[in-house]
Amino acid sequence: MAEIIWGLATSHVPSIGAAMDGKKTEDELWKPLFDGYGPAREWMAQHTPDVAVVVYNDHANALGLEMIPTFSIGTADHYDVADEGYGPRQVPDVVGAPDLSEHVLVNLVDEGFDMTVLQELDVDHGLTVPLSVYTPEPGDAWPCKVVPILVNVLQYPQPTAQRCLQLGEALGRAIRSFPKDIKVAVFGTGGMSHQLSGERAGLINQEFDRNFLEKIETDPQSLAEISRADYIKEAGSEGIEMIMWLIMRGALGDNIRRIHDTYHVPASNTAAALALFATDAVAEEGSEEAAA
Amino acid sequence: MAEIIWGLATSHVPSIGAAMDGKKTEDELWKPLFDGYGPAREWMAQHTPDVAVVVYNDHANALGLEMIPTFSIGTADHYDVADEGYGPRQVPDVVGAPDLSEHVLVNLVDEGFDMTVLQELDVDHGLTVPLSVYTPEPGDAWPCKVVPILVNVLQYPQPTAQRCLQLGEALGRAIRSFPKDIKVAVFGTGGMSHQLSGERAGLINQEFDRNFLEKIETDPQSLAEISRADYIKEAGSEGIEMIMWLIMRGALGDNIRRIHDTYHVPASNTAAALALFATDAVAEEGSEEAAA
Amino acid sequence: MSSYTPHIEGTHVFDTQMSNRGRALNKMLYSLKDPQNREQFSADEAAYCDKYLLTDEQKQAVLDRDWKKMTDIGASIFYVIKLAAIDKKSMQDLGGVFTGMTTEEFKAELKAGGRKFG
Amino acid sequence: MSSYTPHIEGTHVFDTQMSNRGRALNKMLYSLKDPQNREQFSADEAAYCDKYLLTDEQKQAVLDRDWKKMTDIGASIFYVIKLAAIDKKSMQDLGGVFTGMTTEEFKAELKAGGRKFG
Ligand SMILES: [Fe+3]
Ligand SMILES: [Fe+3]
Repeated sequence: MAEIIWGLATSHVPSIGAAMDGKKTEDELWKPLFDGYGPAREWMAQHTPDVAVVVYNDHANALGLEMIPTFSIGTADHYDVADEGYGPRQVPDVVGAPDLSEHVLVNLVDEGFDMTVLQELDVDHGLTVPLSVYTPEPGDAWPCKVVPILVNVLQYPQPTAQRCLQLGEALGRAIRSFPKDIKVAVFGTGGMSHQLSGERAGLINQEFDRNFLEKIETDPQSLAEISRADYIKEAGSEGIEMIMWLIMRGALGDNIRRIHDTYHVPASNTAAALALFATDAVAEEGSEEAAA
Repeated sequence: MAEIIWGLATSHVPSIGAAMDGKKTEDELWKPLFDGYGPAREWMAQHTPDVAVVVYNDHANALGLEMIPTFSIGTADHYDVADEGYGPRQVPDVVGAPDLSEHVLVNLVDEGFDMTVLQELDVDHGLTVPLSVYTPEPGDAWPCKVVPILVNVLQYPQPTAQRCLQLGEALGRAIRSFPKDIKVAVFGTGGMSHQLSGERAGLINQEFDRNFLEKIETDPQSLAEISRADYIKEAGSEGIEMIMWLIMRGALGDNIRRIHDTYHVPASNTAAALALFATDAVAEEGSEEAAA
Repeated sequence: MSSYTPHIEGTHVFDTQMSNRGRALNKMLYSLKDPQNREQFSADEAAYCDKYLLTDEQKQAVLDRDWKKMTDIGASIFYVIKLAAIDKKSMQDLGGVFTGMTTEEFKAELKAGGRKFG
Repeated sequence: MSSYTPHIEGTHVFDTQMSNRGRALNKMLYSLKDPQNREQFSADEAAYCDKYLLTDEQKQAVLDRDWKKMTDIGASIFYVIKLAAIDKKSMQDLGGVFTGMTTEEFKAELKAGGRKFG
């Protein structure tokens, strides 16, 4: 059976990708953020998944406003990198895992999640930046296949935070029941606090972010109880993206441990963070399991 | 507050529309079906809703296969009639009820239904034929506004029948909490048994249909427990459309009464039926309430 | 327990795998809802199929009007109907093809109460 | 109790009503993800807006690069960004416009830990 080995929560700001693509990661503005990624990247490089399930949102690059799904899942074997207005990012195209996609889809629909099925999808920075956070130098190909899961965070009403956590729990059950011995990582992307337009543009709420960063490990239910209005009020109109971390968190299960985290202000107009959690499928270093 | 006054279950076969558009309703082949509609049409003409919530599926006229939502809802103020390959049906365009759409959408998402929002939608025979069944001669305009709710019945996995019934129950709660004094009718469309392709093409299962026609009033839960595989096996690969009746049924509530029904074979390649139910918001004729 | 696509003798159950397989074909068929596309298609069917990147197998099935083949290789029946409309073929004509009957025989079976199985 | 769109001072909450209102405008902005469309737009902005059936108000806001106006009348910020990209304007440039600061002032506030409210 498949197992989930780790979960990565990470911002997906386009400028993080641009900084890597433009070799600016040693610049004064960016160095603290990328230095903060170091320990997580090292650990992940030791624990490589076969498939990454990446929970993200599209930013007007693949889905128009004619049709806005609450939750959708890609079932294709290949996803092109989107042109976001400047030409596509120069990163490898994304290889899908249609067998796992189908398995997850059927299980989620059976459990009463009303998924939208995407047979075609151009993936934007919401998905490729987190892959770059995991693997800064992919060469010709990303090191794993990808199942994209998309969430409506752009148009009110977004799914409730509670529903996101529930989707994550069902996603965890679905992945673990996949009848192939593969290792899966789950990415929850977006956040942290930020607001792009309006008079409150530039909003950062470090207190809210720090609490979220802690509770995402220890008490996700408390975050699931925050209303949409409060996410928007406290974390900004785009900070509500953080509800996507709850899907990742739900999938990991109860027994997780924090490998590393980092928090940085600002990345472009947003607070940026990373938090990496190992599941109990991965033995603790130096533990008996690890020695076995 | 809004109230739901009746629910109409009806087949939406294109040829029923074509028979009306082509003035063939008195032909030997069609007369029994249209005669069967008579008493229901008379009753509905006495009980006219302000808005019809029409649960149906698109048939490759508005939604491509790139993106298949399980459940979607139109939020527009206007829906054009689709060109299904022969030019659009010569019937009025459909006027939306965006205020009710938004109210229903927010309530359903709050309750954990993962709706897809359609800001634009060309409506096909799945929606316009049921409107014609209700109002054969609309003149320049349909007699009510419309909120379209679309269901994926074309691509496996369809929502489970149980989930459809649950959606209907939530839909009923949502409509009844709408803070305007309007009357609403709910249409459940599609069916009955039929299969269009494969060696079993032409399948009709009258026993299954008759049981469904009875239980949709008296025991919808028994129909909600039928698996997708059994719907397809018993009612045909397209007969699974009947799960959409359960959404209508769920919305009506517990206390309903059957005004009329009719069953006819064949309409094109399908068994066709109509069943009309009044809710307890409509007084029984001759009852004290009616006299009040 | 998940419920993967059921296999039911004599029945197509269109699922994500079929949808992936029939992608270009369904996309071409879907385009025929536009009257201008219908004209373009009729003017040069092969060129139209090429424009939509149909595989040789898909293209041949379209040019041959091999209705059964189309549904076997991933076309959704609701997409196939758009091509039948261009040929002025009815659903009963297709039903005859799928079941190895003439249209009249197929219609007669429907009129007699439909075809029974199981 | 349903949770209709919250009203939060200084914040756009993009909802179905805004989406309906900004429909033509967002559709035009979305089209700019295609490089050929970007060229066409730049060659004749007004004609391009007309092709997408923009209202006079929407068109004027685009031609004037009135970023605040666009977001006030139903453009989603993620759609507006596509136009900013053509002008080589950064998110910080827009942030400055929205808050009545220069880009440098806006950047400085972010660098100092972001803007605080409530
Ligand atoms: Fe984002
Ligand atoms: Fe149908």
